[in-house]
Amino acid sequence: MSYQKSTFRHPKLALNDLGLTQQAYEGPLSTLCAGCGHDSIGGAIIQACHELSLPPHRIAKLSGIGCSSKAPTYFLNKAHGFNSVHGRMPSIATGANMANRDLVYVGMSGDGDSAAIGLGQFAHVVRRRLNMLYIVANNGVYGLTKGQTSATSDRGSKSKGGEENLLEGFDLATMALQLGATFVARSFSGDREQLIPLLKAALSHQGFAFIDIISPCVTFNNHGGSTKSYDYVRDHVQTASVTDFIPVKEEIISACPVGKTCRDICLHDGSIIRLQNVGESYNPENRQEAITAIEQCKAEGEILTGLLYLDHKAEDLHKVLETTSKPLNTLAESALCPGNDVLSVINDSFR
Amino acid sequence: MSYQKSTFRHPKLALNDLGLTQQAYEGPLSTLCAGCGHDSIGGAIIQACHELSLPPHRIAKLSGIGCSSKAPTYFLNKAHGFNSVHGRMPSIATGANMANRDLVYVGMSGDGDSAAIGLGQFAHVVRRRLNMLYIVANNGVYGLTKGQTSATSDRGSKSKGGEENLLEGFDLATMALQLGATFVARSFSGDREQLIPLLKAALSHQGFAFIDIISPCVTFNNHGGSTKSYDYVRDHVQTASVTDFIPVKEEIISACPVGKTCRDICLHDGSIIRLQNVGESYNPENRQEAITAIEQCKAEGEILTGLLYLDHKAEDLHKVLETTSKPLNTLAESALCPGNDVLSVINDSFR
Amino acid sequence: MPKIKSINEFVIRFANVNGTGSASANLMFAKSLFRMGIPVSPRNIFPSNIQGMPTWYEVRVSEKGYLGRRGGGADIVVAMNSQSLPQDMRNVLPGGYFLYDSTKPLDPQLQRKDVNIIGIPISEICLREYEDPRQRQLFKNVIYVGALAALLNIEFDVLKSMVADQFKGKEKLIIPNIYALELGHQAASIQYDCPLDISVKRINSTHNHIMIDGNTATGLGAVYGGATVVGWYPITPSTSVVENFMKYSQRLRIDPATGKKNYAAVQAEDELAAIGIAIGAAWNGARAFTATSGPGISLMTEFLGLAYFAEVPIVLINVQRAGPSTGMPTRTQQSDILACAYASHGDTKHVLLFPSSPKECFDMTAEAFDLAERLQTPVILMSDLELGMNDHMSDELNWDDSRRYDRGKVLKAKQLDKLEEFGRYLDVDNDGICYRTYPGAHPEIGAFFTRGTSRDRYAIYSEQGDVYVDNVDRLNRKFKTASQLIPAPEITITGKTNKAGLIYYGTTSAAIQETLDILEAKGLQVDTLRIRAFPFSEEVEAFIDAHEQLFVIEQNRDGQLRTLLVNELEIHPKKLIKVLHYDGLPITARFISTQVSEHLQDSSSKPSTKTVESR
Amino acid sequence: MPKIKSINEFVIRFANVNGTGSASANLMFAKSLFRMGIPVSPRNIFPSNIQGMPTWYEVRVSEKGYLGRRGGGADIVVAMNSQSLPQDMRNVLPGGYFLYDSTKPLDPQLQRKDVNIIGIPISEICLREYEDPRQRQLFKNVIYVGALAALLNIEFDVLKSMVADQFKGKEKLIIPNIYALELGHQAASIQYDCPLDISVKRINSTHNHIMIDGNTATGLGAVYGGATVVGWYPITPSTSVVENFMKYSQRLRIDPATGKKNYAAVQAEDELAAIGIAIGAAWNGARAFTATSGPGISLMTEFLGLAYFAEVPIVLINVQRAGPSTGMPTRTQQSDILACAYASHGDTKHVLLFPSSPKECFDMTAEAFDLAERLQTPVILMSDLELGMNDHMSDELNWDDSRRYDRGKVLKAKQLDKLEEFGRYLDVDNDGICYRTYPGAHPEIGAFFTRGTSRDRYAIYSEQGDVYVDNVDRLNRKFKTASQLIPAPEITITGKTNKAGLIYYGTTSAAIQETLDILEAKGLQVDTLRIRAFPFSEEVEAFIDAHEQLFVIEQNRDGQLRTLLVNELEIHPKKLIKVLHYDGLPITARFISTQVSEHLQDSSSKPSTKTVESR
Ligand SMILES: Cc1ncc(C[n+]2csc(CCOP(=O)(O)OP(=O)(O)O)c2C)c(N)n1
Ligand SMILES: Cc1ncc(C[n+]2csc(CCOP(=O)(O)OP(=O)(O)O)c2C)c(N)n1
Ligand code: SF4
Ligand code: SF4
Ligand SMILES: [Mg+2]
Ligand SMILES: [Mg+2]
Repeated sequence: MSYQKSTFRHPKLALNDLGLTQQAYEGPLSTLCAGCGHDSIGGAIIQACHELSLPPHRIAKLSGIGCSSKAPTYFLNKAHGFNSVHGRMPSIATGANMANRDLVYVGMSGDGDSAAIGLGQFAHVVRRRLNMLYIVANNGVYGLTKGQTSATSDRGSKSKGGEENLLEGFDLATMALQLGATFVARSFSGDREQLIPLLKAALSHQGFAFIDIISPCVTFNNHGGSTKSYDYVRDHVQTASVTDFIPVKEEIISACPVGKTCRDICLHDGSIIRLQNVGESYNPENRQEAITAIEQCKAEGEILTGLLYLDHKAEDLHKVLETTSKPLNTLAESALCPGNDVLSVINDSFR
Repeated sequence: MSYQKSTFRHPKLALNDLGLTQQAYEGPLSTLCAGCGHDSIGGAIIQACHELSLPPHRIAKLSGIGCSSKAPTYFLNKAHGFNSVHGRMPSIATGANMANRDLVYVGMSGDGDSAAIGLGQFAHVVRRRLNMLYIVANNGVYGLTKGQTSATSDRGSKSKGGEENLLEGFDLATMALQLGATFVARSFSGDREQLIPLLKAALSHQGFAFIDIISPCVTFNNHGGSTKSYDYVRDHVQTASVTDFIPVKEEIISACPVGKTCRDICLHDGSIIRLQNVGESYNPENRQEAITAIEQCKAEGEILTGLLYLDHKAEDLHKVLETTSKPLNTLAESALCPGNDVLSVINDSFR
Repeated sequence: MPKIKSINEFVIRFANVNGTGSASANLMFAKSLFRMGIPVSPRNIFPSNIQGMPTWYEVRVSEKGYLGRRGGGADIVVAMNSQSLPQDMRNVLPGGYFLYDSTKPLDPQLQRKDVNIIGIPISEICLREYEDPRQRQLFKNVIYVGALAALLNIEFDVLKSMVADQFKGKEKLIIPNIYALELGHQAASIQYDCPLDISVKRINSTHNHIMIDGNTATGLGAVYGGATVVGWYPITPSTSVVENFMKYSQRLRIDPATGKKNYAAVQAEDELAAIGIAIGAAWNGARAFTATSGPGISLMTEFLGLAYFAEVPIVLINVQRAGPSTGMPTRTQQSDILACAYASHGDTKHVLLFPSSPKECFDMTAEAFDLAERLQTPVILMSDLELGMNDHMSDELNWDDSRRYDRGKVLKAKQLDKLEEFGRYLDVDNDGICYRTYPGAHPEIGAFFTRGTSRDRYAIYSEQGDVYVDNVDRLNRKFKTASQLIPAPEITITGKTNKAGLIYYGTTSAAIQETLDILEAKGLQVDTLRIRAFPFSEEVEAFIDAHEQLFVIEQNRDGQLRTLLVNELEIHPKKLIKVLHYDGLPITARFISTQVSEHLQDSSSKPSTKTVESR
Repeated sequence: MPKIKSINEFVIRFANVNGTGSASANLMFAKSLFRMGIPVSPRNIFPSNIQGMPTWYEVRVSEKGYLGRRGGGADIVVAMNSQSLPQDMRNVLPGGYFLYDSTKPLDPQLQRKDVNIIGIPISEICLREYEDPRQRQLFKNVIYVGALAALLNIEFDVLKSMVADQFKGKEKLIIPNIYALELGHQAASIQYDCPLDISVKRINSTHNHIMIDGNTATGLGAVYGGATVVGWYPITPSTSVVENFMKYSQRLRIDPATGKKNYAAVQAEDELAAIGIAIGAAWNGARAFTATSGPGISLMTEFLGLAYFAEVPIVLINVQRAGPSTGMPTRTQQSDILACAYASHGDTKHVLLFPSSPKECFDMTAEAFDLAERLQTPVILMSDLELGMNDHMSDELNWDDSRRYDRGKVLKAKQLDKLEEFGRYLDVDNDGICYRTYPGAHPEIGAFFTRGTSRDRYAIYSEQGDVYVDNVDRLNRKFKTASQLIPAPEITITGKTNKAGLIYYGTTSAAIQETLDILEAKGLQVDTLRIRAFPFSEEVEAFIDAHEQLFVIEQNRDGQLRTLLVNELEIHPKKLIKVLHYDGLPITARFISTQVSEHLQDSSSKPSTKTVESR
């Protein structure tokens, strides 16, 4: 697996194809609580981007408001970032992507940010099929405002004060599936081995990629009774399929382990997502089955993680809108302004 | 079926249990376009409320902005109405219901109002399990602003100008199901026979009831190529189950027609929803199956209508919040104000 | 029976049912006069509803060039809506004309002795001539235009050319339409002595002008101004701004090699997303805008604050409508001035532009992009329904091909290469405006975090009081700079030693010349100041200082621009007399002149030298 | 070595790491002085972050009752955060004290000659005394409080009683906490000559007072004011308003028969929904409110316009924070004045209340419900972070049991029975306020459609200009009525023939007595006007008229209340001098007096009679 490979290579010092060490992908010291899941996600993003050899300055980091939305400050220091307003990252991402289709867009949001105030924007950016990676660092609470229950909190989960949540929790992965996302995964901030290849695959996906990452809040939602604590998640995680991401240039050496079935999905650029089924066979190319599998797992009190769905023939909004292949922000005045001769013809149509 | 029965009784003149004619449930002349589906829905609501003998003034009509949201002006003249702002009816309904749990809340919205600007509020009122009937008069366009494509417009449907919609349409019934609605139906404004018993059942349901009613816009979305035109819908409608609503006081005389299977679901107050399956047996008490059935139908280019899901043991928000059974707006000052003695004890806790 | 006599100086009002296709016939009427060289100003007074409700179309014909709404009744009423007949009859001025469909006799109760009734059996003609019920309905409108051609002496050739132009591409429709015009013409000619005492005559006063609505001009301004990204959500009366941007972009912004689009128009899920899209795009170096009205402005409030504080250059088109909340969505007002100038919580201020004609909609929209990028802040174009949705006689649009977009202070890779240190919020030039970079510009230098929180000069998050003050004081400095860059006011000085001045903006302009003439007739001279932007430039202050008494004419209840003047220029409020019109219809010269002259005559002893027609 | 000498008059500042439990120890310190009868004002200066960042807690101790922030350095710094040591050392005034954890020696570079260093080996003591690392961390805080008790002469019994009260219900914790206090006390007593030259002494100046934060008082005010429905969304610094409402309601609003709740608190998905819930509930006859801050206000803008225009009585609590956009969420300002007064597009105005103490938060919140229902319009309570989140010495809360809620003009079934005709917007009493009905009240009469569109007096939709004007003019009449019902300003007149006045509001109040004393010492007398509400009542106008020069003291950059004064009362702006403080920390008497005296001394020749301590 990519992650393991990197470990062998001493990732912090190893140079990637761009000749950059992992440090080139890091950010300043985090001000999040020690042990916060969000920082692990940040770490995984750093490693994934490094391993993919993405030029750091060609990434744009976008977020809303919350501890999770602060997290992008602490990775990819050479990338521009936009910490916008609460729940509205998707519209910022849409505009940014329209302006320059050539950057890689990483949106990082929280469960409050995306499932409460931002639910409408979340649903509509999925519908618009924006080419981006949308991460929700899902801790079931509002961290930054000190621990109120969020809309992704599971029914029956207990707050730090001991109150039981009596409302159904929103499952953002299911919603994304329902609304037409072309890459949907769930993971756990504590499981780097699973997370990093998923991030790499998602970053390589040309279309809307969503990862719901359970990311425990050590300060407000890591107690017994919470279904988003480290312990609970570790104990209840199920894996749909183990994923390995093989970049286009790498030789396919990681043979399928004995006794397991493997399946390769080829992405647009020739890189490959290798799926290794666990237990029952899971087909991540069937949307409806994915939803059913999530629901079934949930009914058994388990959390289904891994790559849940992938449509590798995804189209993105630029395709729908038929925009030119050049980034709009690079178009010269001559391509934009029709000039006065045209205007006099237009004048004539108004006489 | 109720609707037919009423016809025999000359519904406009017949007195209901309250001694009211149907006129007591009507409103002023509509200013919507002649033939607009929304007016048929209004007509069906009038008849359903009359047949249920709901006291008209004990109903509250709530809406957002749009032709659909104007429609409540034209029915139930004796009910208070609140035509609020675009997409925010659900929060108004929540507050209203919290203030007085004893009224019957009918929310009427449009697809623009609920699936675009109001999607977040829609999802969250479902999650909150508000005891109300939420109707979306779904025409796939923004009627009042003259015909822009809405988010429920089906992929491939053509606008009046001939442009094809390339984005996936939101299915609000599926979303409602997913998010935990306890009564979900779909119908067609042109099918009063189906609609009226559904409305009666929904009005009797103690919990969140959602009906997505396809309601053609004759002015902007009734052309060939539209999947929300009268013709298209008539040709592509599939019925999950034919529903009859039998109020608690009525003798159960409508026997199951020969050759059909029937199933009775008893509501909290003893009234009965009688389901008559059409073709394959359909079980409207299984959420996941309902979603699958909708999707299957859609895959075949058909529209599944009828009662899609019912949880007759629904709980509502008052239950969750453990509010008193008396309407909060009737509580006397003595029940609300703890008085000065208590305040001096409180003062002491701050020394 | 009195008869109004007038050539080229009257008001005609069409009463129709909406959704019946009358709009294009009425426009054909107005435009044919325009093509005869006569200044006209048509106004559509329509309901917030799609079909079946009363709607009016009022055309002011004025050789003198008085193109503001006249107010009062109409000289001619074309009463095609049986629902509104009584009201329409009341609307005719004594001595005026009432044209109705005489297929059904006129209710005797409606008759008025002082009105000339003209009955043309329009429905009957249609019933006779057409089989198809749709045609019967549609051609009714053309027939009354034909009748008016005879009655008012409109050149028939002009009408025919109008039809030919209107149906370019659908040539089959030309003959039937001309035939319908002829039917009306004939019917009127046979029954009545044509022309009437009110009529039109070719002159030469529309040369170098076009008839265009403000929203079309605004949409074109965005195309010419180089906008590439628009996020939008439909709302009356702003919708057609974006529709026109898209329409012209589809023609003028196609990459010739690939046929792909050199722009992206995203229909958002609501106004919050619409402005978010514009902000995201502008942050990323594209020229981006959104357009909205009333409720949309309120919903954009939070994001406007972000754009102000994070210094993202967007253009917001506000086509104002009437009233708080949903109000009267199909009526006009200038009542979002305060809401826009100070939009959002905290100490926030925005740059506003006030166009008064379609030409200015075009120019100012294009300029708004320059200003926004130069100032790195939102610029809001304050149009209104009257300007945006009605056709106006306007100067031709014009683009100086030698002009270049001002993209403001942006450091590109090469410049960054030479830089020792980059600080996003360093006020290098001491004008409050700092240097920005586009995402992805340079691998090593120039990246920063854009945020709505307080931050230091290097864009690093900060909760230090002095850092905060430093930043917001610089934003104030930038606002000062803005007052030097924005369009200058338009000032006219009569030269007489007059101490009074009129201050106005936007669509009030259409009524000003007429106002001045009425006042002049009363022996009153006033200077004028047309404000074209906020913050106010020094000229505005100087004008106010130079006058003793100023009338601030606005189309809102609360005197919102006056609040800005008083507050930002430290002017004694008592010096600024409110002249406020806010019933949702455009302001009239009659209203303004009455208000102003009452004040001036109260405070002056000069007797009036002439009387004013009060028609 | 100079030593500051003072009894009961000093500032002590605690430097901690947030998330380490220091807040309750610091509060224990402050409250123990309060219990000794000494006026104190603690202020928490915390980051927008949960754990691990520097946070400060500053306590002003003032026998004179100067409870505004003093500004400048501190007399004593308790430096418990190794990250911020240099900054904390700089903060000590010459002759002041620096208490640190001497387990690790102080970096010699940090040493200052003019500061008295007090080292207590706190970590060492903890290491010795406790096994559990969590205890080691927690008791550190208690130990320094114990040390301070010795150093400053705090009565140990008072501290013990504090501990007992704090752990009521968790009695097991009492002994260990007292033990920790003793550890600190002992360590200090052994090492240092106690008490220091700075110390405290029991007096009797806190009688009949409580120590409470504004948000708790506001939450209680909503309980006492009869609120039954709250829609809310968390945002700093308003969150604890609703938390307190819920906390007290859980105790005081339980139906005794069933154990069910006589209130409903709905955590909404965002601020738009939160205020929508309040509006829906208020429409339906419940007293309802919401609470928010900065960005939430912006998001509520559209709904505020609806509530104004549809005339729905809601209460909105705005606990203001600093800056535009996200700004500085954990700092204080008074910068939403304009955003709230004129919130929403169109001609919209809102009633504002300005509390200045917890007691007033309680009173005004309860009164806000009366006002909202009487006026049928939103009432916005303009609190701020300084008031809302800090504990203040406040008059006791008090409720007059004979008082009755004013539910305003509501027609119940019986009254409707007698009515011939019901018109929702008939201004029967000519005060702009009409009679409403609750949904479901009567089977036949009184039902109407509430809407944000223009409508006639019978609530019927209308697009008529005169109907619109009639309605919005009535709303203006209502606003006039409001100015007579709202809380009167607080005025003090020195009686001397002084022509200057200070105008202030909200939390600026805490600094006023001290300001006056400083000015007095300089020979300057001024009258004062504390504004308590908007629209302004006649007294406000009269006060301004009666003075030549007025200082409007505000905690924002743009002089927002001054804008309202100038605009609504037609006052010459030049008469109102801006005194603006906006760095996010509470305003100080030093700042105000410096600004005011500079102005006054410029314009007067009177020499100052005394010098002011400038410490
Ligand atoms: C408009 C607005 N409302 C409320 C807030 C306050 N607020 C800040 S973060 C947050 C919730 C964050 O929750 P989540 O997105 O789950 O992020 P987490 O801190 O849990 O990572 C809220 C409500 C805000 N900043 N803006
Ligand atoms: C905040 C806001 N944005 C936009 C509008 C303009 N607007 C009025 S109705 C409408 C769409 C209505 O569509 P839908 O809900 O589908 O109703 P329909 O008219 O189709 O029944 C829009 C965008 C508005 N009134 N308020
Ligand atoms: S409060 Fe929770 S979510 Fe926020 S930084 Fe701390 S652990 Fe992470
Ligand atoms: S425009 Fe469409 S939705 Fe609106 S009233 Fe007409 S038919 Fe109905
Ligand atoms: Mg969270
Ligand atoms: Mg619709």
